[in-house]
Amino acid sequence: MVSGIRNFVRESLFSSEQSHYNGAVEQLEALKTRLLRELPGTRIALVSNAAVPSQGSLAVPPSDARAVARWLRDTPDLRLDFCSNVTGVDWPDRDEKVMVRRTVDGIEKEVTEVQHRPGYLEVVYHLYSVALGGGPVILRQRTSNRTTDVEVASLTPVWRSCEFQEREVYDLFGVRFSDHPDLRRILLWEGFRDHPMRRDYVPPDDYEYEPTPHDEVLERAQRHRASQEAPR
Amino acid sequence: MNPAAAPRTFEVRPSPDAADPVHDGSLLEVSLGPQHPSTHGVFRMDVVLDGETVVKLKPVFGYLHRNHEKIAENTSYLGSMPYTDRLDYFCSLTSNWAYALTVERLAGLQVPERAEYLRVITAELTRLQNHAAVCGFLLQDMGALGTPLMYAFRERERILDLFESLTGARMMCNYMRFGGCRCDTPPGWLEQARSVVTGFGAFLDEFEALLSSNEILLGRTQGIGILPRELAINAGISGPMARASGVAYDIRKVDRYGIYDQFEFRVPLGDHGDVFDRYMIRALEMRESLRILGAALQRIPAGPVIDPKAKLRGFRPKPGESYGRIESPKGELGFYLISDGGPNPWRYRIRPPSFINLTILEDLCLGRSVADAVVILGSVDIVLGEVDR
Amino acid sequence: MDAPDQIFVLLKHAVVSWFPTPVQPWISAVLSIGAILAVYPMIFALTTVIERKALGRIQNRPGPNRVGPAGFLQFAADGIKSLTKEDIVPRAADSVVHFLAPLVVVVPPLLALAVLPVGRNMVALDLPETGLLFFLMVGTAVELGVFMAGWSSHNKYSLLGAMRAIAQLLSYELPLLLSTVSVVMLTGSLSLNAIIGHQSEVHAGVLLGWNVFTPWGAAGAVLFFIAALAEANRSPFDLPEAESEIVAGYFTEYSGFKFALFFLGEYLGLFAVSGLGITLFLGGWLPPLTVLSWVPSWLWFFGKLAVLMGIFIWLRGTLPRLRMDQLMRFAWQFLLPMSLINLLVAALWQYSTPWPHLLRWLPAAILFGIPYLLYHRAFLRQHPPRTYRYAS
Amino acid sequence: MLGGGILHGLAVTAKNFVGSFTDPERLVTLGYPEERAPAKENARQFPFLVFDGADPQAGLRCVACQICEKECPPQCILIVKSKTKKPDHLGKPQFFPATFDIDLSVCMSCQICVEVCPFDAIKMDQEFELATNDRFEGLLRHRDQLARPNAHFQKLHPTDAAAIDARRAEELAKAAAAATAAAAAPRKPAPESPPAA
Repeated sequence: MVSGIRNFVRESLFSSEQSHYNGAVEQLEALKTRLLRELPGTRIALVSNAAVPSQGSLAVPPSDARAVARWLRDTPDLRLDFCSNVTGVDWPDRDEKVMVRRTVDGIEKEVTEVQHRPGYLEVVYHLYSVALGGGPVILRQRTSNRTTDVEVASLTPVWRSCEFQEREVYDLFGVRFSDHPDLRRILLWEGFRDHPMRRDYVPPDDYEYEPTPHDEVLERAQRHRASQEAPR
Repeated sequence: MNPAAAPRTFEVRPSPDAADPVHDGSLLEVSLGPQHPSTHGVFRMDVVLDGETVVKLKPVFGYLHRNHEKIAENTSYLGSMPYTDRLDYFCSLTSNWAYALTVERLAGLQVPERAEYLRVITAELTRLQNHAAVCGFLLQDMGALGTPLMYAFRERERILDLFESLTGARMMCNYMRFGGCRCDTPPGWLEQARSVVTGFGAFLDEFEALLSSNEILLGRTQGIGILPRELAINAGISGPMARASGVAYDIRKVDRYGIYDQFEFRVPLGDHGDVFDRYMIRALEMRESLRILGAALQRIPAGPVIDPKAKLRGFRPKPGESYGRIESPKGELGFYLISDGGPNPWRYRIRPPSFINLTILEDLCLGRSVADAVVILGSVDIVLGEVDR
Repeated sequence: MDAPDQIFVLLKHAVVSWFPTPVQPWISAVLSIGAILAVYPMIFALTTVIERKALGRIQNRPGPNRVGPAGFLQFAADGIKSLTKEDIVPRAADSVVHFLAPLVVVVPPLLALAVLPVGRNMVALDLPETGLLFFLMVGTAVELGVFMAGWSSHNKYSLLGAMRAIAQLLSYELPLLLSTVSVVMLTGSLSLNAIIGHQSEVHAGVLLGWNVFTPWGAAGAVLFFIAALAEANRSPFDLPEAESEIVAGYFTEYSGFKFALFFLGEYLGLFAVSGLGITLFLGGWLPPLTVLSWVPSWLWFFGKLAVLMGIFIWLRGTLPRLRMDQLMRFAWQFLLPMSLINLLVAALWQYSTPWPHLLRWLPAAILFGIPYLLYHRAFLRQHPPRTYRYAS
Repeated sequence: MLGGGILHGLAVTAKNFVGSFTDPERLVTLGYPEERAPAKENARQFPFLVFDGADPQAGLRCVACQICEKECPPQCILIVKSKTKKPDHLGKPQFFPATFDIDLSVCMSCQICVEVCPFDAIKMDQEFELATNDRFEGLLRHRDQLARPNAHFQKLHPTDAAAIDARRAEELAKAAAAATAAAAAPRKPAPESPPAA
């Protein structure tokens, strides 16, 4: 039944003739060069995507994000007027093994070295064009670290659809959006301390004690109960 | 003029000073919800009223928040499938499909043709029952005492019966798998589906006779909650709501995911973008779904329903990310997955259509009465399982 | 012949005659009051069950079918439940007013029901000069109770509900009154018995002269019943208690038996205003055809009431609710002008007695037809038929 | 005409009112405890453990491999493996669950345990009336409460059960054939036969 099986990767998602952008790697490269030409001074990096090559993305620093976004929205042959999805990703600090060329004892050779990669928070925007039927162009904004500098530019002034989604990213990841009209928590309540979608989030153990077949949950609940009862 | 260019500003919480109109009693602040008969669950609208006119409305939600995304990041890819049922609990099969589609794209899996047909059939049946129920709920919010809702539920029951005999559950179907569907149709299921689809046309005629020309309905819905086309696009509104505003954007047509390119169907568009258009677009979409279903039930081929190479356990896609979206009955339902090569997704994100469609709720309701606000909310078609996640 | 018709009257006379003459008027009054207090709440209980069952059938479900034979004892279960439920008075509420409001809602409809003739010689309180006036005056008092409930509850939904209720009840008083005026004009009496007597003349040997068989009567009846629906807060005019908007309106903060009293008051009001409609337009306890006069008169009255209830239930099962501004516009821009026109039609009818029958109907048809067409055009201008296009 | 739409609607409701007395297609309600919807073969409610033969202890198919425990999305299964072994239907010694608990208040009836089970040991029951006064112990089902005979499974899911029974019979036949072949072959020192659990 091979004939009946269809390949999803082959199908490049956009078959509209009008589409000026279909996400192919070369097109993303071209888009990047064009952006650099049209908006001089912006810093744009290409982020490739191994799994789905047609969904590579452009990393934009927060200072340039809004200009790039406006340009993408208003350029007549792109018209990315539909910001479909906004989300955060947490990349914690990690130690990575990398191969580096080093001169060891006078001989240059490849050695494995552990490098510390500082973590960052990332906000990803998926842009489509309703007018021309192209997409997705994926924009990424990154913060420089996860603790002190967590501010990126809000794209709500460009696309209204970011309003709630950026609030959600703020709520769950703790990314602050500059110039967001109404940056409040949206799913959790005001006064909630942490940002639960961060990878290092520790869930509270103050839930109701209930017997459960899983010992660790039970133990945690019992520990919590004991800690509550101890001072009294 | 781009409507989003000038960001709106409003205070988080007005301080109780004498100049505050809410404080001095000239305005009335009412919290519609979370326990309110017509907020479709545990939704809350913080409304400031001048008489009965809404002068400020802030949607408040999260009462059903369970951080589904976090749960999914700690479960295997397969383990998240039953959780997607619980997002939009009216349309579990489309949620299944969106998730399966994204994972298939991430892992480069293939879907047999029969499974594609089954996906189209179940998704369109889901659309039928969702739209019927939503039109019923809309009328319920308008005070029609449940009669249209009960008629819609009568038909919905038949579709849910189909789901039960196919997937084993009426609402939490958990039917799709990466690379196909979980099981094939039981004997006689396709005939039963055909008869349900045939009967549904008669139901639609009756439903429209009951309502579509009703003067009270026209008066209550026409010109209410007008969403301009530009704002709809800019605010990311999708699905029937966007199409009622004249946005010709149907992902079944744009992305042609699955095998939708093999079916003849039209995309109805509204010109006014008001509540009535949203209602009528849903009614018309049901008719188009019936066409798709008729063709799919006729043409469905024999064959396997799941890619034999697809693995159920120990599923580890290679590192990378993928964004997949489908046209769910509520709008664009997207899943965004980042894999780090492990058994659990590194990032699992849902783009919930009804959450994003709520962005413009305040814009639609300002200057209208409470009664309209309730009806407008009903026409947005939210399911709190999906909004709050 | 008269026995079944007059059975209750005779029964009452028999009972009264057992007592010494000085107390006889008192006994008579007590019996009449007792009958009203027993019969109408009983009808209310039955109506609630039948309404729920009928609505169920309209909605393709069986309705209550568990308590008693075919579910007909559901009202008893509901009654016991509301009696045993905790009566919650909000701390912020004005407790005295909160307590009085349900009583103020229940008593006026009972008073109004007292003046309605339910059969030949069967009227608890015969007011020969002022029957109709008394009825309308008493009926207005309900508004006070509704407002008391909404205000004293100290709840925003209640307040909104009370605001809506006052606006609605006051607005619909006017068309209600004006449509009764045409009857009074042509009968020349405010006595309800006189009005019924006026309708008893026989046309063409068989048909009785119900007011509804005349152009002004038919139009008046339609206007009257629309206004009556609004006065009784029935769907599609149930805005003061619009569940999907303001939870339960003015009785949001009522529970237990007080809630049941509101419910009772509402239905009694509906019976009263329907009874008045029957008296004014549908010939009261008169049969429609002379050959049917063997059926007891009180059966006619209650039969007509049952038919009206059925229509109200049917409407309730079909129609969505109006919005407040539409409700107001409907009262002031449609019902009020139409009932004024109806007065004119009634006057023309009165002064065209010598004309041939068909010619008498003509001015009425014109006078109603033209404004109706104008309204129709205005509606079409506001809500033109829509067509939908499809994406290419 | 103005009002025509309302009259249209009234006609529809009248039709439904009459239809709900005359047309069974319209009155779809079932009076639940007395009338029940016909059970669908695929319907799933909560899991149970299948055992062969008459003894729920000896015939239990589960070998305590703990795959379902690991795959269960809401983590409602708790399995403790036995220290000893017992023979399975082919006579091969296997572990068995000393404890097998399913917390039905957590279970979401997703059937993933059934799909991942390589031994056809856990299946979905169609019992749904689980109301109890005790939300903790009452909804925590232990191994012996979960065990149901194969006949029960055959009754609920005849198609699946027939396929599984055929496969198991085939396996048994193959094992028997292999055993006779082994018996015919020259004798090797046989391992100690494992003690039954």
